[in-house]
Amino acid sequence: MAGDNVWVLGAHMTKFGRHDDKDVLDLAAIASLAALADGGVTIQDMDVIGAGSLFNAASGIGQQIQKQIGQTGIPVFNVVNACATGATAVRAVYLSIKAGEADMGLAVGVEQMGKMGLLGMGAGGSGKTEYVPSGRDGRVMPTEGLLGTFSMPGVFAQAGMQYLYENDDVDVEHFYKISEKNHAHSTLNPLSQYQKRFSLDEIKAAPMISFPNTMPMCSPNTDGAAAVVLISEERLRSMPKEVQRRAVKISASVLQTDPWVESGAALPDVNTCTRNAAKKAYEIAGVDPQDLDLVELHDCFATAELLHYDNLGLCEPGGAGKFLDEHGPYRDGKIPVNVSGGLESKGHPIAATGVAGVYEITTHLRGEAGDRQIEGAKVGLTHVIGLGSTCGIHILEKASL
Amino acid sequence: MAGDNVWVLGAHMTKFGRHDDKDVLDLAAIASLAALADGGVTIQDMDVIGAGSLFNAASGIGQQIQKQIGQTGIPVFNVVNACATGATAVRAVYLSIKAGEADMGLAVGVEQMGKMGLLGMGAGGSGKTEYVPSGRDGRVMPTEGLLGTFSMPGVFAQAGMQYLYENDDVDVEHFYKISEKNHAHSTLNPLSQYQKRFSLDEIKAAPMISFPNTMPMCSPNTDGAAAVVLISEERLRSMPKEVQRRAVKISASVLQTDPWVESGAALPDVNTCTRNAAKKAYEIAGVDPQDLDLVELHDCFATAELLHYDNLGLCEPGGAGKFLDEHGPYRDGKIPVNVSGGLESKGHPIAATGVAGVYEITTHLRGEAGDRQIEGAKVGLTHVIGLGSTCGIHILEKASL
Amino acid sequence: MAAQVPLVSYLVLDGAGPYLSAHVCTACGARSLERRNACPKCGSAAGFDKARLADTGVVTSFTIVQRAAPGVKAPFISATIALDGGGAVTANVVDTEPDPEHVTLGMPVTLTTFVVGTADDGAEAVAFGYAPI
Amino acid sequence: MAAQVPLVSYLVLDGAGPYLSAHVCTACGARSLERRNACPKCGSAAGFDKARLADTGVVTSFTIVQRAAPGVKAPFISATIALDGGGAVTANVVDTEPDPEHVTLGMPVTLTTFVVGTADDGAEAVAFGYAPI
Ligand SMILES: [Zn+2]
Ligand SMILES: [Zn+2]
Repeated sequence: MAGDNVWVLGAHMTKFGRHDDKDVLDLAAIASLAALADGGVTIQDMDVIGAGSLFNAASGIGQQIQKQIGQTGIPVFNVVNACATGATAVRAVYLSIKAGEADMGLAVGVEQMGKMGLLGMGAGGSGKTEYVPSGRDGRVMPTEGLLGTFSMPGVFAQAGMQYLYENDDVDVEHFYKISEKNHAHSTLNPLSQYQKRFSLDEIKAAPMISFPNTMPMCSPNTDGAAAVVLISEERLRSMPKEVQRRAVKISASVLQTDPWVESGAALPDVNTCTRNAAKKAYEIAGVDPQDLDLVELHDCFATAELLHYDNLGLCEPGGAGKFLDEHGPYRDGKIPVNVSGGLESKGHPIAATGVAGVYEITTHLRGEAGDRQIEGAKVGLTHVIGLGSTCGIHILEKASL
Repeated sequence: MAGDNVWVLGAHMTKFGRHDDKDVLDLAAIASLAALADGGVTIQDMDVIGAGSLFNAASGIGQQIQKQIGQTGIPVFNVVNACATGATAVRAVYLSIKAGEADMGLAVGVEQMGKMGLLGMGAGGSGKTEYVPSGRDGRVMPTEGLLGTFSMPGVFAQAGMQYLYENDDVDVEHFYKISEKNHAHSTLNPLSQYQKRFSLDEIKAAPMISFPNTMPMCSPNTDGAAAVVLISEERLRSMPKEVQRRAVKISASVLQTDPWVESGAALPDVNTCTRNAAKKAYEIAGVDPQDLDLVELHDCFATAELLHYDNLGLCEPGGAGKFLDEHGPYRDGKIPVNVSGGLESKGHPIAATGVAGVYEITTHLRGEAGDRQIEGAKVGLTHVIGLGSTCGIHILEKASL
Repeated sequence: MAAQVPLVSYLVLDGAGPYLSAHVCTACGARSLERRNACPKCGSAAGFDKARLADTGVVTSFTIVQRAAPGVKAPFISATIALDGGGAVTANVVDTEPDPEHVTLGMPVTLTTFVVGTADDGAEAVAFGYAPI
Repeated sequence: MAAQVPLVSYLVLDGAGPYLSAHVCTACGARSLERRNACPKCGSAAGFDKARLADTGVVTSFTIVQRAAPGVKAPFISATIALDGGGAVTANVVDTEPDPEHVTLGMPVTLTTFVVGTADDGAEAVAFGYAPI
């Protein structure tokens, strides 16, 4: 591996939720300026920007942010990878440092979704009066609802049900428990969009979106931004001691797509890419899953979280239900998962999510997470999945230079 | 600088033009498969993909391409940087190799624009019956045409006219001459969308788009794709001799955005970022502009090309008109510019353009450019500009291992 | 009788149909329902044969969509079916109630077709789904 | 008389208007017409003062748009003006013919305003442009 280690120097996330009085650049600028200030640096110190905003994908969001926080002429990588966009922005900066082209860089993800409909539900459309095949499948009209669903709630519901099909000792009750856990966790996180506890009965009785996921089991539409400043180890050595002390080491930064599996075209495979990314990340970091003090994983829907206990090796193969029953992923359990409240409570501003995961782990490793602090946390992992599919994993460690 | 040198192993571009019988994935797959074959490798050899398609920016074009050419699970960076998107895709792969994370990677840019209107002309809109300020400038209705123009033909026309304002011995006749030159060059390039010579009088008499740019002085809407395979020097050493012989060295790969200038918000500054990127590229490569055997620069409009003679240091400061008058940028001149026909003739499928520039230079350095070959070419430069603004520059060299 | 067109091109209606037809990579045998430029499994661009997939299979995953996109009728059952003899497809489970008592993991199902619209020229669009056996 | 609203917020119509108003960085003095979160020149988030820009300047660049986007009236002259005393803005050159005989590089111009639309409530939207001096 060429180059230097890379560290997180500064980090910030806005409160996730509704920000009707702000535009997408306000959110990005607030997170960016605060992450710079948090690291004790300025935009003039940055050598590169990695930026993402899925719903502004074509717009050059990074250059727009420069015009709000300082237009210094540095390279900008605008990246897109569905729900892994934020993790990809972090990696663009990480790679620039690893390649020796940058000493420091800013990664920022932002989204404003407050007024949008349910996630991933494109308008169906109808009224076609002529049948002309189009696209790779030769469809003569939109197929959503006619040939099953490819909406996000549907796909992740099916992904969860597939786990039930393939494994024993796990049933839909486990999905409700996950949602109960994450909403309970959220009550300690002031940055979370919702900070409200739900009982198991309330979760089951809530409006059904796509069986088995009810409303509180789905991530809401969210406005928000998150930003991190990364720095090379060599450059970090020249920073003041009090800045060094709060820096957090990136022990692994991994991005993997989904390799071919026979059923992958029928149901997007979010498992294999996570397994491959996790394996690689653990190898690079020299970390075992059992070493992890906390995990922020991609619970865009409650059904998804269950899979990833297994995919990330937090439990025995097939043992995700047991891991949950034995209290493993609770904040006082063996490997606390989504102590932020998870995407179900915290919110899921698509491109901000991957950066916010790095923020959350960093904050715990610094011992600055307030009421939700996992005491003595030394190693954390953050995971995102974008359908298509891409998995991004970062392992962070509290370390000394 | 960390890491290894990076080389171009394989390259391909589709014919640019109209491809109504294909979809955007056909074009990308054709270019990608051919670039792999050109390098004597397969998708299984690739460690990373960098992909771009401005008009499919949110769609995860790289993962869609994987499903057409091989879904091997490798990281994908979908990137967006306006007309510099293709160069950014190349750089994402370049950085992955430099960082030691990849031995080989595929960069691909693709666009299908055949049925679209004039470049960068968003619908104006009207019919608002209530005046509510919105956006950063508090506009109460679309301002295009009321407060000048921010259309691409208009912006690049104004950028050219600014050069005339700031320099002596240059006038609008020079813009017509540039278009005449590039269309003449295009007659030798079978991959060019148009291969038709225009006289100066024909160019002047053509329909005016945005003074002084007439129709043949504007890049057309184009379908097309280009792909390159990059490889680390270490890995290249293990390749067969006949493959090594055709490989081309990337002596510099640079991306810069536009630093603040007072007039930058009024008229996007495409000059300073090009000057900064060129300076950095020449330094990294240890190359002087006078060493260049050919240049492919971003003549999205004829007015743009003139500026870049100066910005890229091909002429004395302020001497772009003189450089042209002295026959400098013609294919038999001192520094041939846009011997491919340039974007005015070759076409400008936005995200493909930056990759196609690398293809064009590579093809000349290999001595495989057929009728348009610049004999004995050893060093070439390719340049793109995306409004916003981002400049990407690659310097390539014929070299031995 | 009105002309019938398949909703998607891998549904074959003429001759021995209805059945699903897959593109099978001549190099490695991987099946794809959609058109591909090369093989997503092995990367070969050598080409594809066509193969008829089985009409029967089992439900390996499902959801019941209660809240759908505008213009999409809900509720409906979306399921992924592992076809006997290989291949997988996502489609609606039909001819049963859309509730978790009537659709279950591992349930055997068989191909069926139904009309989903009529064009101005009278052509009928035909979709496929799976019914419990 | 109908209420008037400026086309953009940096056009001031009330009081001593019409004139253009810039946000001036308190740290470095850089001028921006649009709202910014921090200074694009120096990065300071210390804040902005407001400053009135000069009404006069010179044309440093122009184009004559003959083929415009749907809904946009052509031809029109778009020009970038370097304002006396500093600041730059792009706007239409008005009160002259849209041809290269009537608009020239270095031409001195002065601010003018004109109505570009009327809302249902009778409010008039007022744009600015520059006329030859
Ligand atoms: Zn195959
Ligand atoms: Zn300032």
